Amino acid sequence: MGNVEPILTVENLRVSFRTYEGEVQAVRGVSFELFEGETLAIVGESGSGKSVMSKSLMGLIPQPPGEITDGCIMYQGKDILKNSQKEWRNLRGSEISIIFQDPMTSLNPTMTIKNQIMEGIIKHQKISRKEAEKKTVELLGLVGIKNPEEKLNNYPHQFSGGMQQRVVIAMALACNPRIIIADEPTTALDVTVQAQVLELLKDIQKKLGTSIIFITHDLGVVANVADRVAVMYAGRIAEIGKMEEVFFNPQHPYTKGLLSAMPNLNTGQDALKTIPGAPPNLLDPPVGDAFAERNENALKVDFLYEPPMFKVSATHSAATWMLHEKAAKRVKEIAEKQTSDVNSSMTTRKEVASEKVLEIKGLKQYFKGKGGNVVKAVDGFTLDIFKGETFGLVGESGCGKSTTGKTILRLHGATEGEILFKGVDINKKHVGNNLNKEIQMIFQDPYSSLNPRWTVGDSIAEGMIIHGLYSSKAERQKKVLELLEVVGLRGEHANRYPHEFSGGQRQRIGIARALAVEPEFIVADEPISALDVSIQAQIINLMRKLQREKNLTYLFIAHDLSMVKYISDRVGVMYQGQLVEVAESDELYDNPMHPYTRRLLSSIPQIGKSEKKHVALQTDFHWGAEYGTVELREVKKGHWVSCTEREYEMFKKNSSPEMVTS
Amino acid sequence: MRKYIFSRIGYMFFTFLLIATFTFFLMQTLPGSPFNDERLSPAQKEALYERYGLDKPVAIQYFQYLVNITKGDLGVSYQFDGRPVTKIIGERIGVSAILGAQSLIVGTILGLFLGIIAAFRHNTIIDYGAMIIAVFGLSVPNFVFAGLLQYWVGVRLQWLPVAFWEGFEYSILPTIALSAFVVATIARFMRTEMLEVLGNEYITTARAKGLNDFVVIVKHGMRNAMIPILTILGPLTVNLMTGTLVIEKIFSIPGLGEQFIKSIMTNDYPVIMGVTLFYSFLFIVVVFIVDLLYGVVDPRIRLSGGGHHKNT
Amino acid sequence: MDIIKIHDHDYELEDELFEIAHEQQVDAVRISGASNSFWKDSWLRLRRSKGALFGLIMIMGILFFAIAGPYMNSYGFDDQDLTRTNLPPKVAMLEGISFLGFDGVDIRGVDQYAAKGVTNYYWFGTDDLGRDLWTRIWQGTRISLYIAFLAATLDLLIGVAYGSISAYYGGRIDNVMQRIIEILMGVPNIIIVILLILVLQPGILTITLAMVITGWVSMARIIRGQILKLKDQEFVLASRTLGANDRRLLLGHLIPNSLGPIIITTMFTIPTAIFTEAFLSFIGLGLQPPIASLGTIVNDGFKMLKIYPHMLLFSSVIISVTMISFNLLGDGLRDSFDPKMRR
Amino acid sequence: YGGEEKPEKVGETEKPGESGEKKEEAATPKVLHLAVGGEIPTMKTTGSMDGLSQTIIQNVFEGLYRLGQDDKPIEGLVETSDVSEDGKKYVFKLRQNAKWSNGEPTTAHDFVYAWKKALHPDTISPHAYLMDSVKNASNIQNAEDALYGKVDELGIKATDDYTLEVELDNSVPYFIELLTNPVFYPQNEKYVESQKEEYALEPENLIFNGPFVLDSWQHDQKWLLKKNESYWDAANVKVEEIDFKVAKDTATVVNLYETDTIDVASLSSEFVDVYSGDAEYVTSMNSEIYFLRFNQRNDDLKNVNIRKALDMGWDKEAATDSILKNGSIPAYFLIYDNFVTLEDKSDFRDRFGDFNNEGIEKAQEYWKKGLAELGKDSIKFELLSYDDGQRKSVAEYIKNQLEKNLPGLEIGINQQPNKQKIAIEDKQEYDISYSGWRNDVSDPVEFLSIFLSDGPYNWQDFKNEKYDELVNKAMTDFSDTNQRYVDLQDAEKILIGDEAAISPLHQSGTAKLVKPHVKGLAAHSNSTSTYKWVTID
Ligand SMILES: Nc1ncnc2c1ncn2[C@@H]1O[C@H](COP(=O)(O)OP(=O)(O)OP(=O)(O)O)[C@@H](O)[C@H]1O
Ligand SMILES: Nc1ncnc2c1ncn2[C@@H]1O[C@H](COP(=O)(O)OP(=O)(O)OP(=O)(O)O)[C@@H](O)[C@H]1O
Ligand SMILES: [Mg+2]
Ligand SMILES: [Mg+2]
Repeated sequence: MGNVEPILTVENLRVSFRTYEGEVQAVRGVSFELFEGETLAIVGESGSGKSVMSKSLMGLIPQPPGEITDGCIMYQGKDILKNSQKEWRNLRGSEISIIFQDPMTSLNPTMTIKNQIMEGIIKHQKISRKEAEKKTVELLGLVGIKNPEEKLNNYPHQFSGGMQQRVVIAMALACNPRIIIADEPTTALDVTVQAQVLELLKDIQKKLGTSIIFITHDLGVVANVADRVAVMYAGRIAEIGKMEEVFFNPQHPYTKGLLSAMPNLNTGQDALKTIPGAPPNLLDPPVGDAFAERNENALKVDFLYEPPMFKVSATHSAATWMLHEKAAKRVKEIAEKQTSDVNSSMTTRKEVASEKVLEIKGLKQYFKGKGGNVVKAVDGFTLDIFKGETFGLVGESGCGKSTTGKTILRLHGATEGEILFKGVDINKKHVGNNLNKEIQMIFQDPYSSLNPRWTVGDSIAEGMIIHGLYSSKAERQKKVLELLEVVGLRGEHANRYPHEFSGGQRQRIGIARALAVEPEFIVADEPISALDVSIQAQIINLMRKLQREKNLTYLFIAHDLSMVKYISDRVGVMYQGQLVEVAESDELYDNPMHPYTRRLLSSIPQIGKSEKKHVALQTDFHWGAEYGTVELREVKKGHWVSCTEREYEMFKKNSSPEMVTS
Repeated sequence: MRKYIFSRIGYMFFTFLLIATFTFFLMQTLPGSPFNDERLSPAQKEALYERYGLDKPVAIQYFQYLVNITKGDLGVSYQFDGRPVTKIIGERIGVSAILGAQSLIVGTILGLFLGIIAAFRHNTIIDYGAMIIAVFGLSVPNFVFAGLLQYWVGVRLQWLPVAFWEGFEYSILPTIALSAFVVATIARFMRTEMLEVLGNEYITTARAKGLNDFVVIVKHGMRNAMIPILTILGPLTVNLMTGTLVIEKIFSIPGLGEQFIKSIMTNDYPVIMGVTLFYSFLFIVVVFIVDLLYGVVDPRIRLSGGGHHKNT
Repeated sequence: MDIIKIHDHDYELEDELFEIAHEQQVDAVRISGASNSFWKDSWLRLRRSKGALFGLIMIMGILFFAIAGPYMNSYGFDDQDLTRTNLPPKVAMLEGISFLGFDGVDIRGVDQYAAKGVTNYYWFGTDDLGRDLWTRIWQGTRISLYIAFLAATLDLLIGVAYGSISAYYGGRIDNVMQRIIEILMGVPNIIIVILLILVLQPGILTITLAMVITGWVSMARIIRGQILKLKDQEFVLASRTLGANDRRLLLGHLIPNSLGPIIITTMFTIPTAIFTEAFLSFIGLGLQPPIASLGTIVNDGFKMLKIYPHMLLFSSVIISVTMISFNLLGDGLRDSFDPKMRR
Repeated sequence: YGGEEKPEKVGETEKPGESGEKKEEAATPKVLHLAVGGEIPTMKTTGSMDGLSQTIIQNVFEGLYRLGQDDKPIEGLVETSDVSEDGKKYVFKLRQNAKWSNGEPTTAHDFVYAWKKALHPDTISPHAYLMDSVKNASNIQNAEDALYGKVDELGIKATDDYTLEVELDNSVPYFIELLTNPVFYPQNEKYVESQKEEYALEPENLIFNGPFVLDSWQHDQKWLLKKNESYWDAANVKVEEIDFKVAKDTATVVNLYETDTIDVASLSSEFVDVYSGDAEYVTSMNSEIYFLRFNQRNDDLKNVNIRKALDMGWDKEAATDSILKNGSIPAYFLIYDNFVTLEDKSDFRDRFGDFNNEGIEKAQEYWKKGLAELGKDSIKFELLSYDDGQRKSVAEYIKNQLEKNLPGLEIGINQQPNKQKIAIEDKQEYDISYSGWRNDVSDPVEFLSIFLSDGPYNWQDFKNEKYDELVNKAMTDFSDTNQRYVDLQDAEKILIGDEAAISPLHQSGTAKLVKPHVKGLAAHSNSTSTYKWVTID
C-alpha cells in the first residue's frame, strides 16, 4: 500500500434511524482507514450497515429518520461530518462518488444518459456544455461503451444491465473523484457481466489511481478485487486486514464461519459448514460480541463485553476476545475440535437410480410480448431427470430457467413439446390436480413467497387441505408442527405471521409448505440467491438432508455456479431457451466443452484464484444453422453438448476444441 | 407508433358509437315528453312528433340518429325554436372551455407547487399545512364556496364583479371556485408521487453528484412524478367541463354545463344527447391526448413503440 | 497481542470469562417480539398518523351524532310550526356569550326568539318551515352517511368482483372487461348519474344506484391493478402449484391481500358519494321531502346564506368535516398500508 | 354572525360618493339593466309563448292593441275601430305612420299573412287556439274538419292597405284584449319569406315595428334592446337601451342588484324578510292560480268527503304568509278577485265568496265521514309537486299539515321538474298534484274550461254533467254576458264548493326590488312587462 497517509479516516461512526418501532442502530462505531489507490472491500450480511455506512461518507443519510450520532470522518484533514450543505455538495461527485447496486434504478428513466453524466461535470467543473459533452464521450469510451457519440441521446432503458452499470460508473468517474464508493455494483448483474464490470473497475483504478470502497456480500468478488477487506457484522467491523490475511488467516469466528459456509468449485460433497441463527436485530443490539449468540464456541466474556480491536499484524486486526491473551488456550481447543469435525462429514456422492422421473421433450414456451413480439423464453428444451438426483440448471438471467420450471409445474401451458412425469403427459387435462401433490416448488424470494395475511401454519396446511390429506384439523395441525421441526423451526411458530421471520426462516417455511403434500419432485427456483451466505448454507444442507430422508428429486435452478456444482449430481447449462451442455457436475466443471459454458465458468469469482486467472473469452462464440443443425449430442458418456456435426467431431477428437468463430 | 395511433382511433370510434347508442336508448326511457306544453292541441302534438320524426319506430329513429351523427348533425333543439344543437354547443363551449382551461392551469400549477413542497418537507408543518389546504379544497361543496366568494368578494368588498361573463375580471371568481378542487386533487396526488419518486435510487444518485436539492427536485423528481399525474389530468379536464355547471349557474356564465341541466329539465332530447356525446367525445379525445403525452414525458413508452399504457 | 484500543471503561477480565459458554445454547430459531398480525401492525402504524387518528375520531363523533343526535331534543325532524320559522340558533349555556352566535339574535341584530315569542331553545335554529335544524341536520347526516355507505359497499362488491375476475383470468376476458370499463369511463359520469336519476325517479335508492353505476369503475381498476401485481407473487404461485382452485386463490390469497387498497378506496368513495349527493340536490335532483340529506339541507340553506346564515353554516360545516375526516383517514390509511410510504 | 354586521341595503347606497357617480351615469344614455332567468325561447310571434318571449316580443313588435300600464288594452297600430251590432265583425283602421324597421310600412296585409300563418298546421303555433273565436278558425285547426288547414277561409280581410276586417263566429267580450297577444301581431310577408328557416333565429333575421329593436342577442347570455327610432310613437319612448343579462340564480340576482349592476330584481321568499320594509320593494299579483288536483282515478279520491277534508284540512294562509311571502294570497276559489265584474258592478267573487273555508275541525269531520264511507282507517296518497324553491316548501307544508290534522293520512311527496311533472299529470299517474293555471284573457272560462269532462287538461277524471252544461254554454253562447257570468259562478260552485274537485291553494304574487330611479315599469299580471313607458332619472 504505497501511501502511508490515509486519505480517508473514519472513526467510531455511529448512525441511527428513528423508526416507529424504536431506534435502529444501523452503524455502531465503525472505524477504518482508506489509503490512496487501494480497494477496500467491505463484506457483510444484509442489514449489517454497509450501505448506511457508505451513505454517511457522502452525507446522504436521510435526515430524519437517520442521524449520525457520533464519530468523525476525516477527509483531507477535515471532519466532513461538520460540513455545511454547500460544502457537502461540492464534495459529492467531485471528491467522492458512489455507485449503487441496481443500475436500472440509479438512472433517471426520463433523462438521456448524456444529460445525466454532464450534470455533475457542469456543476463541478464549470465548463461549457460543449466541453462537457466531449468529456462525456470520453468517459463513455473509458467505461467501454462502443460508439459513445451515437449513444449520447439514448435513455437508460435502451441499454442492457451491464451497459447501464457502465454508464453509472462513468457518472461516478465524471469529475475524477479521489474516492469511489461502489455499493454492491455487480449484485444485480449476471456472472459474465459481473466479471466484465469488475475488470473495468480494476482497469480504471489502475489508470486513475482512485481509491475504491467496494461493498459486497460475495466473498468471491472480494477475493477478486480487494486489496484489503473489512468484514462487517451487526453494524460493526468484525475484522479488517489485507485480503490474503483475512481469507487465509481469519481470526473472528464470524469470518471463519463465513468462509467455510461458502462452497467453492473445489469443495467436495461434504456438508457445508453453517452459521446457525440469523443476524441480530439492530433495534435492540446485543451487549458484548454481537456474533456471540451464533457462535458455538462463544466465550463467556463475549456475552458481557464488546470486544475491542486486537491487532493480528500491522495490517490485520479483529474484534474478538479470541485474540485476547487469556483466550489462547481456548483457541487451540477449538481448532482441534474442528479438524475432527471435518472428518465426520456427510455421505459421499449417492447412487442415482436410472429410473426417469421427468422427461421433457422439445419443450417450447413462447410469450406474446408488447407489440406482437414473441418472446421465445424456452425454445426446444429436451431433458430427462432421474429419480433421486439433483439436476442443476444454470444460465444467465432471462435464459428461460424459471419458465422451464414453471411449465413443469403447469403454471404455464407449454406452447409446444411435452413433459412426461413418470410417463404421464402433465399437460393433458385428465391428469387433474394430483400432480400438484407430486411436483412442488421452492421459490426464490422468501419475502413474497408467503401470504402476509396468513399464519405460517395456515400456509403450510394449505396443500393438505387442497388435497384432503388429513381428515381432521387436529391431525393437520400435528403434521404442521412436525414439518416445522423437520425444517428446523419450532412448532410454536405456526401461529406467527411471515413478516416476523427472517429470510432464511421464511425459506424454511416455504420448504415445509412444499413438503406438506409429500411430493417426489421439487423444482427449486434459485432458492438461495436472495439469502446471505451464512444462511445459504443452512438451506442447502436442509435440502440435502431432506433429499436423503425422503428420496426427493430436485430440479435446482441457480445462477450461483459454485453452489450448483456443490449440490447437483448433474448440471445443465441453459442459453437462450435451450440446453447447451449437460453433464455430471464434476465432469462439466472440469471439462466444459461448449464455449458458453466455458465463458460462464471463467467468470466465477473465487477465493484462492490468483489475479486475473479467469479467461474472459475475447470473441463471442457463434452458432447457427449455417454450420449445420445444432442439437444436443453425447460427446462422452453422460456429457451432452449442443453442437453441429462438425463441432461434434472436434469435441470427440479432443475434449477442448477450438471454437468456430465468425 | 402510427399503427398504434390508428388502432386507438378506431377503438375510440367504436367507444363513441357505443356511447351514442347508450344515450339514445337511455333517452327513450326518460319520463315525460318534450312537447307537453299545456296549451298544445293533440293535433299539434302529433304534428310535432311527426316533424321531429318521433312517431317512427325506435329502430328507424336510432338509425337516422346514427346517420345524422356521422354527418355532424345533432338535430335541433326542441326548447329553443329549432336552433341546431351544434350551434348551441358551439355558442357555449367557448365559455366553458376558457373557464375550464383557466381553472385547470391555475389549479394544476398551484397543486403541483403545494404537492411538491409538501413532499419535499415531508412530515413537517409545511407538509401538513399544504395538505390541510388540499383537503379543504375537496371538502367544501363548491357551490357553498362559490356562494361565499360571490357574497364576500363581489357584494361586500366589491372587488370583483358578482356575476356575468364580460371580460377577464369576470372570470376570476369562478376560476378560483373551480380550481379549488383541482388544486386539492393535484396537490395530494403530486405529494404521493413525489414521495415515491424521491425514494428512488436515482434521486440519491443525483444528490450524490453534488446537485442541490432544488435542481434534483425539478430535473429529476418532477418529470417522473408527472407521469402518473397525467393519468388524472384527463378525467380532471372533463370533470372541470362538466363540473362547471354549478359554478356557471351561480355566476351566471353562459356555459355548456348549465345548458345541459336545463335541457334535461325540459326534456330537450337532441340537446341532451348532443351534449352528452360532445362531452364523451371530448373525454375520449382528452384521454387519447393524455396517452400520447405519456410518450412525450416518458421515453420508455415513446421508444418502445407506444405500447398501450395501462394505468392501473 | 496488544489491545490497540481500550474502550471507555476498563474491564476486569477474569480468567473464567474466557471459558466456552456452553450453557448459552445457540438459539437458531429465536424470534423476538410479540406476534403482530397484519392488522395490528397496520393499526400501530395508523395510530402514529395524527391526521388519520383525528379523522377517525371525528368520524366516530359524527356517527355518534348521526345516530343519537335526533333524539337529543324533543323535536321531530318534520315537526313544522310556521310561528317559529327561521330562528337563529340559541343554546342555553352559550347564550350569554354573544360573539358565539348562540344567543338567538339574527344578523340584523333582532332577537328572533323575543320577537316571535318563542321560549324554546333551538341549538342550530329552525328552518323556513319552523323545523328544528339540529334534529334535521343530524337526521340528514344519517341519510347522507347511509347513502354513502351503501354506495361504497355496492361499489366495493361490484368493483372487487369485476376487478379481480378481470385481472385473474386475464387474456381475452380481461381485454373485454377492460374495454367495457373504458366505455363506462368514456361518458362523463355525472351525466350518467343525472340521466339515471331521471329515468328511475329520485329517491335514496335511485341516487345510490346511479352513483354506483359508474362509481365501481375506479374500485375495479384499483383491484385489477392490485391483483395483477399479486398474481405473480410467489405465494400465489405456491398456492397454484399446490393445486388451489380459482376460488381459493381469489378469496384466500388475492382479495385479502388487496384489502389495503380496497379500504383506502372505500374511504375516498364515501366522501365522494356525499358530495355527489349534495351536488344532485343543488341541481334539483335530490331526495324527496321530507327526507333530507346533508346535501338538501346545505342546498336549502345556501339560498338563505345572506339572511339566515345559520341554515347553511351548520350543515356545511358538518358536511365539510365529514369529508375532511374521511379524506384524512384515507390518507392516513394509505400511508400506513403502503410500505413505500413508511419511510 | 351574531347580528353585528348588516348587509348593505339598497337604501344605503345613496352615500355622497356614490350618488355623484349616479349623476354621471344619468348623463350617459338612459339604459335599463335587467336580469332574466334564461334564454328567450323564441322571437316568433307565432311561437311558444312563455313570459319572457312574450315580454321581448311585445316590446319590439306592435299589434293592433297592446296592454296598457293598468293591464287594459290600448291602441297600438289601430287608429280607429268599429264593431258591428252583433259584435261579430270588427273593422280596424290602421295608422299610416307605422313602419317596419327596414323602412316598409306596416299594413293590413301583414296581419292577414300573420294570422293565417299562425293557424296553418305547419306552424304549430301553441297559441293558435286563441284565435278560435275568429270565423272558421276552430275548423281550420280541427284535423277532422273539412276546412282543416284551409287558412284562406279565415275571417280576416285587408280591404285596403290600412283597413282590416275581422269576422267572428261569436261575439266575444274579450276580443280586443285577445288582440294584445303576440299571436295576433303582424308579420311582413316579404321579409319573413326571404329569411326562410332562419327567420327570427338571430337579430339579423328580424325586422321590428315596436318601441324597441333587438340590437344584439348572445343566446342564453345577454341581449340588448335599443330604442326604435322609426317607431310611430318614438317620441314617447324615454329609455334608450334595455340591457338584459341572464342570471339563473336568485341569490345572484339579488347580489347583482345590490351592486347596482341591475335595476330590477325579483325576489324569492327568502329575501322578502330582508327587503319587505324597503321603499324599493314592490309586489304585484299575477293572474295565476295554484290548486291541488285530486285524481279521481284513485278510488279514495272519488269520495267527495275525503276531497273536502283534504281541501280544508290545512292552513292556507300560513302558507302564503310564512312560506311564499311574495304577495301571494290564499285561494278558496278559482276565479280570483278583480278578474271580471258583473253588470251590477259586483265582482265575480262577491256572490259565493270563499269556498270550503270552514276550518280544520270541519275538515276532520269530513275526513271521518269519508273514511267511514270507504271503510278504511288509513289512506296513503302521493303528492306530485314542483321541485323548485318555495313551491317545494309549500308541498312539504301541506303534507305535514294534512298528516297532522287528518289522522290516518299519509302523504308521500314526489317532486319533479316541470316537464316531467306535466307528463305524469297527463298520464294521470299521481294521486294529488300541485298544479297551476294562468289565463290569457279575462274570462272565467279560461279557468273553468280546464275541468270540462272532455277538456284536454282535465287530468283528473272530474266529471259533472251540470258543470259541463254550464261551461259549454258559456263557451258558445255569448248573447247574455251577465247570465253567462252567473252560470260560470254556478259552475265554480259545483267544481269547488260542492265537489271539491280541486283544492285552490293560492293566487301567486311577485315580489320585486326596483331601483328608485326607474319609473313607469309596467309589470302585467300575465307575468310580462312593457318598457315603453319607462323613464330613468
Ligand atoms: N431509512 C432507514 N430507516 C430506517 N432504518 C434504516 C434505513 N436505512 C437503513 N436502515 C436500517 O439500517 C440497517 C442497515 O441497513 P443497510 O442498508 O446499511 O444494510 P446493508 O448492509 O447495506 O444490507 P444489504 O446487503 O441488504 O444492502 C438495517 O437494519 C436497515 O433496516
Ligand atoms: N409471463 C411472461 N410473459 C412474457 N414474457 C415472459 C413471461 N415470463 C417470462 N418471460 C420472458 O421469458 C424470458 C425468460 O424468462 P425466465 O424468467 O424464465 O428467465 P430466468 O432464466 O429465470 O431468468 P432469471 O435468472 O432472471 O430468473 C425472459 O425474457 C422473460 O422476459
Ligand atoms: Mg446495502
Ligand atoms: Mg428466474
